[in-house]
Amino acid sequence: MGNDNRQVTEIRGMSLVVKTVARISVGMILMFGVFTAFYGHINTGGGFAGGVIIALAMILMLVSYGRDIFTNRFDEYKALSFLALGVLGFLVLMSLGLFVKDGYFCMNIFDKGKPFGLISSGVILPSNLIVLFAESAGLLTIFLGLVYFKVWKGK
Amino acid sequence: MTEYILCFILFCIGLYAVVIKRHIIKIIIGIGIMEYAVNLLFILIGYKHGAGFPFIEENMKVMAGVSMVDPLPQAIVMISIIINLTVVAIMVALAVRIYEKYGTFDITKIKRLKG
Amino acid sequence: MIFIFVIIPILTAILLTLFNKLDRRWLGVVTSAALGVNLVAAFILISKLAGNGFQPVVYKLGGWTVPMGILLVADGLTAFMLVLINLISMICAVYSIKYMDKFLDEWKYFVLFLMLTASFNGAVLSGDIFNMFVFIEMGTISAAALIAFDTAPEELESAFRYMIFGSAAALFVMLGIALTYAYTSTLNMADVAVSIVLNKNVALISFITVLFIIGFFTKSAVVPFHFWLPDAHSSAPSPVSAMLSGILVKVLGLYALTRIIFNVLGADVSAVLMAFGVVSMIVGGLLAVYQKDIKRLLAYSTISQVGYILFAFGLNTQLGFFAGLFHMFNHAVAKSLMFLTSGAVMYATDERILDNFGGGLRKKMPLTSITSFIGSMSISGLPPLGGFWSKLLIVIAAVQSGKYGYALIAVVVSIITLSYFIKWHKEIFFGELPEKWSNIKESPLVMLLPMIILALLCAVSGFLLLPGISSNFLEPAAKVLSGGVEYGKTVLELAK
Amino acid sequence: MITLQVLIVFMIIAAVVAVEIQDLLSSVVSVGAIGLALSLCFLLLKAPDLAVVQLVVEILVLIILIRATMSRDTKGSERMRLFPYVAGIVFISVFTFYGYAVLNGIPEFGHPVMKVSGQYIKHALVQTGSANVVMAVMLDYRVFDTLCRITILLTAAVGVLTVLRRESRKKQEEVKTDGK
Repeated sequence: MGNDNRQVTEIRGMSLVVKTVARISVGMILMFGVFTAFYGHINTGGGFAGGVIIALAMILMLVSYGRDIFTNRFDEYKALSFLALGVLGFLVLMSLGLFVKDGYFCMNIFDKGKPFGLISSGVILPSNLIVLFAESAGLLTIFLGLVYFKVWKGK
Repeated sequence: MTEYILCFILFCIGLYAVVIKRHIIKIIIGIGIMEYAVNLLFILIGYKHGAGFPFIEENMKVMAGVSMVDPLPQAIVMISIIINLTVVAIMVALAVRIYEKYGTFDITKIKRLKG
Repeated sequence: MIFIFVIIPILTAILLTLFNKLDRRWLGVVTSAALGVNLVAAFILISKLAGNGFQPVVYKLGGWTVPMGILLVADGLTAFMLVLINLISMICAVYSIKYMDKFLDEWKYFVLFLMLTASFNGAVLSGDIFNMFVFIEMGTISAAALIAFDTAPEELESAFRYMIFGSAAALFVMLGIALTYAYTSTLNMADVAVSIVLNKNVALISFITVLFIIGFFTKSAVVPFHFWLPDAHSSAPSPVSAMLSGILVKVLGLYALTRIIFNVLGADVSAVLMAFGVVSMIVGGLLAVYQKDIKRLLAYSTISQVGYILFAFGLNTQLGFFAGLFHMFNHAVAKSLMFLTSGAVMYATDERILDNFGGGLRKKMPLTSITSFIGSMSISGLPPLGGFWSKLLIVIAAVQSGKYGYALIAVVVSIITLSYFIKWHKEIFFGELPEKWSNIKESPLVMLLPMIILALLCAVSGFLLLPGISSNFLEPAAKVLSGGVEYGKTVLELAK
Repeated sequence: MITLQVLIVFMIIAAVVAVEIQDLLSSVVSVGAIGLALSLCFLLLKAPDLAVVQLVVEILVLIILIRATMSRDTKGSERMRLFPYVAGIVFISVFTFYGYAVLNGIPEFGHPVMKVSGQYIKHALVQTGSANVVMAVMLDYRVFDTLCRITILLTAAVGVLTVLRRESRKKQEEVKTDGK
C-alpha cells in the first residue's frame, strides 16, 4: 500500500530531487531573463538573450516534470500563435515611423529620454520586450514539436 | 594573423565532416562547427587591441572617440547565431523523421532515390 | 515604398498562422491576392523607373544615411526580377489552391510559400550584403520545409540533402562577407563597390570571389554542385518544384552571383562562368535523356538551361547579358509550366514513372497536353515561341564575341533538349490510350487557368523583343549588369 | 593574445574529437565543449552580449542534439573510404594555403579599419539614446535584419511543425468525398 502513492508521484518526469531544484530555480531564471531584456539597452543581453533564457526555463520545467504538465492546456499551436503575435507586434512597432511626416519604415520615432535611465532609448526598449516574447514562444514551439513527436510514436 | 589561420582550420574541419562523414548526426555536427568558425572569424575581425567593451558609461567622454571594440560584427554575429540554431533545429527534425522512416542514420543506406 | 514587396507576404503569412482554421480555398485565395498586389506593385515600380530614366529607386530604411543604415535599392535589374518572381509565384499560388486538397494542414504550406516569396523579393531588393544573406537563409529554410511537406521517405531524404548543400553554401557566402567586411569595413554594396575601386588588392578580391562563386554555384545547381537539385525537384509538391526550378535557382543563385560579382566586386570571371556554363549545359542535357521519372527529367533540363544562362552571362557583353536575362525569363515561365502540367498529370493518374504511362492522355486531358507541348517546345527552342528567340540571341552573342566552338555546343545541346522533350511527350500524351487511364478526367479549372496563362506567356514572349517593350523591361536590366561597378557610384549619390 | 590562441587550439582539438569519435553521445558532448569555448573566446574578444547569447543558445543546441540521439545510440559503422578522404584532405589543404597566402590583405589582427562603426560609436548615444552600442546597431540602425531574423524564426517554427506532423495526406476515402 505504502509504495503505491510513492509510485504514483514517480511516474512522470525525473526524480524528486530534480523536481524540487527545478521548482526553486525556475522563478530565478525567469526573473533573470526578464531583467536581461528590460535592461538590454544599458548593459549586456537584450531581448534575444532574455528570450532564449526564458525558453530554457520553460524547457527545464518540461524536462524535469515530464510532458503532461503542458499537454492539455498548452500545445505547440498556441505557442506558434504567440510567436505570430510577437512578430506582428514588431511589424506594427516598425511601421509606426510611416505615419510621421517624412518618416521611413523602421524609424525610431519615440523620444530618446534620459540617456542612462530605464525609459531612455525610444523604440529599443519596447522592441526588446516584443523580441523577448516572440523569441521564447518560437524556441518553445520548436522544442515542443521535437518532444511531442516522440509522444505520438509512443501512443 | 595566426588567429585567422586557426579559424580557417576549424572551418575546414567542419567542411571535412560534412563532405566525408556518412552518419547524419555527424553531418549536422559538421555544419555546427562550420557555423562556429564563421562567427568566430567575424568577431576576430572586429577586435581592437586595448579597446574597451562597446558600452558608453556615464562618465565616459564619448566625443573624445574613446577606443571601443567594433560593434557592427557583434550585431551581425548575434543575428547569425540564432539563424544557425534554427538551421540545426530543422536538420535535427529531418534527421529524427528520417530515422523513424528508414531505421538508420547512415546516409549511404538511405538511397531510395535513384539516378 | 519598395519595402512593401517584403512586408505584404510576411504580413499575410502571420495572419494565416493566426487564423489557420480557414477553409483551404480561402487560404489559397488570400495568398494569391497578396502576391497579386505584389505583381501590380512591381508593374507600378517599372513605370516609375521608366519615368525618371531608370535611375535606381533608393529607400533609406529608418532614415539613416548610406553607411549607417540598410538601403533598399530597386534598379532595372531588380524591377525585372521582381516582375518575374511575383508573376510565377502568384500563378503557382492559384495552382496550389486545388492541388493541395490531397494534403492535411494546408495553412502551413501557404505560410511557408509566402515566406519563400518574401525571401526572394527581399534578396532581390536589398542593397546590403548581410541583409541579402539573411534573405538567402530564409529562402533555404522555407524551401527545405516545403520539399519535406509530404513526409514520405524520399521527400525527407531530399530535403535533408538540400539543407546540407544550402547551409554549406550559405556558410561559404558568410565567409566571403566576413572577409569583405574585414577589407572594406562596410556592408553596404554600393559602399563596398566604391571602396574596392579605390584600393584594389587583387589577391584578396580573387579569394573572396572564389568563396562567393562556390556558394552561389551551389545555390544555382551548376554541375559540380548540382547533386541536390534532381532529388529536391522530383520529390517536392509540383507548385513548389515549379517555384524552386523557376525562381529559387535563378534568384538566390544567378541574380546574387551576378549582382555581387559584376556590380560589387567588379571581378573579371567571364572565363570561369563560361566554362562552368558550358559544362553544366552538356552534363545536364545528357543526364536528362536517361531519366525515367517525369519530374527528375525536368530537373536535369533545368540544370542544362541554367548552364545556358550562365554561359550568356559569362560572355560579358551587353548582348550577352540581354540574351541571358531574356532566356532566364523564358525558361522560368516555360519550366514552371512544365512542372505544373506534370503535377496535373500526377494529380489525375498518381503515376510518375515514364515507362508505365502508355501514352494517349491527350484524349482525356486535351488542354493539359496542349499547354505542356507549348511549354516544352518553348524550352527546346521551336521558332515561333519565346525560347527560340532567347537561344538564338545567345548563339548570336557567342558568335559576335568570337566563341564559335561554344556556340556550336549550344546548338547541339538544344537539339538534345528537343529529343528528351519529344520522348517526354511521346510517353505521356501521344499514342493510343491504355484502358487503365479510361476513367481519368481533365484537371480542374483552378489548375488549368494558370497553365493556360503560362502557355500564352510562352507564346507571346517573343514580342518582348519589340523595341517599345524591351527598352523599359529587358534593356535597363542588361545595362545595369554590363555597367558593372558604376552601380556603386549612382547609388551613393542618390542615397546621400 | 596567447590565451585566445590556446582556446582556439582547444576548439580545434575538440572539433576533431567530435568528428572522429564513434560514440554519438560523446561527439555531441564535445560539440557542446566547442560552443562553450567559443563563448569564452567571445568574452576575451570584448563581446559580452555574444558570450551570453552563445552560452544560452549552445545549451539549447545541446538539448536538441541529445534529444535526436538519445534513444538511438547506434554506433557509426564507418568503413574508411579512401577517395573522398584524400579528396577532402587535398581540398582543405589548398583552401587553407590559398587563405593563408591571401590573409595579409586584411588589416592585422587587432587593428580593424572601423570606418562605419566609428560613426556608430560616436553618434550612438545621441541618435538612439541607448548606451549599449551593439543593441543600438541591432535595433535601430540595422533593424531590418532583426525583423528578418524573427521572420526566419517563424518560418523555422512552422517548418519544424510541418516536418514533424503525423500524417501528411488525407486518407483515400476522405479525398474522394472532399474532391467531388
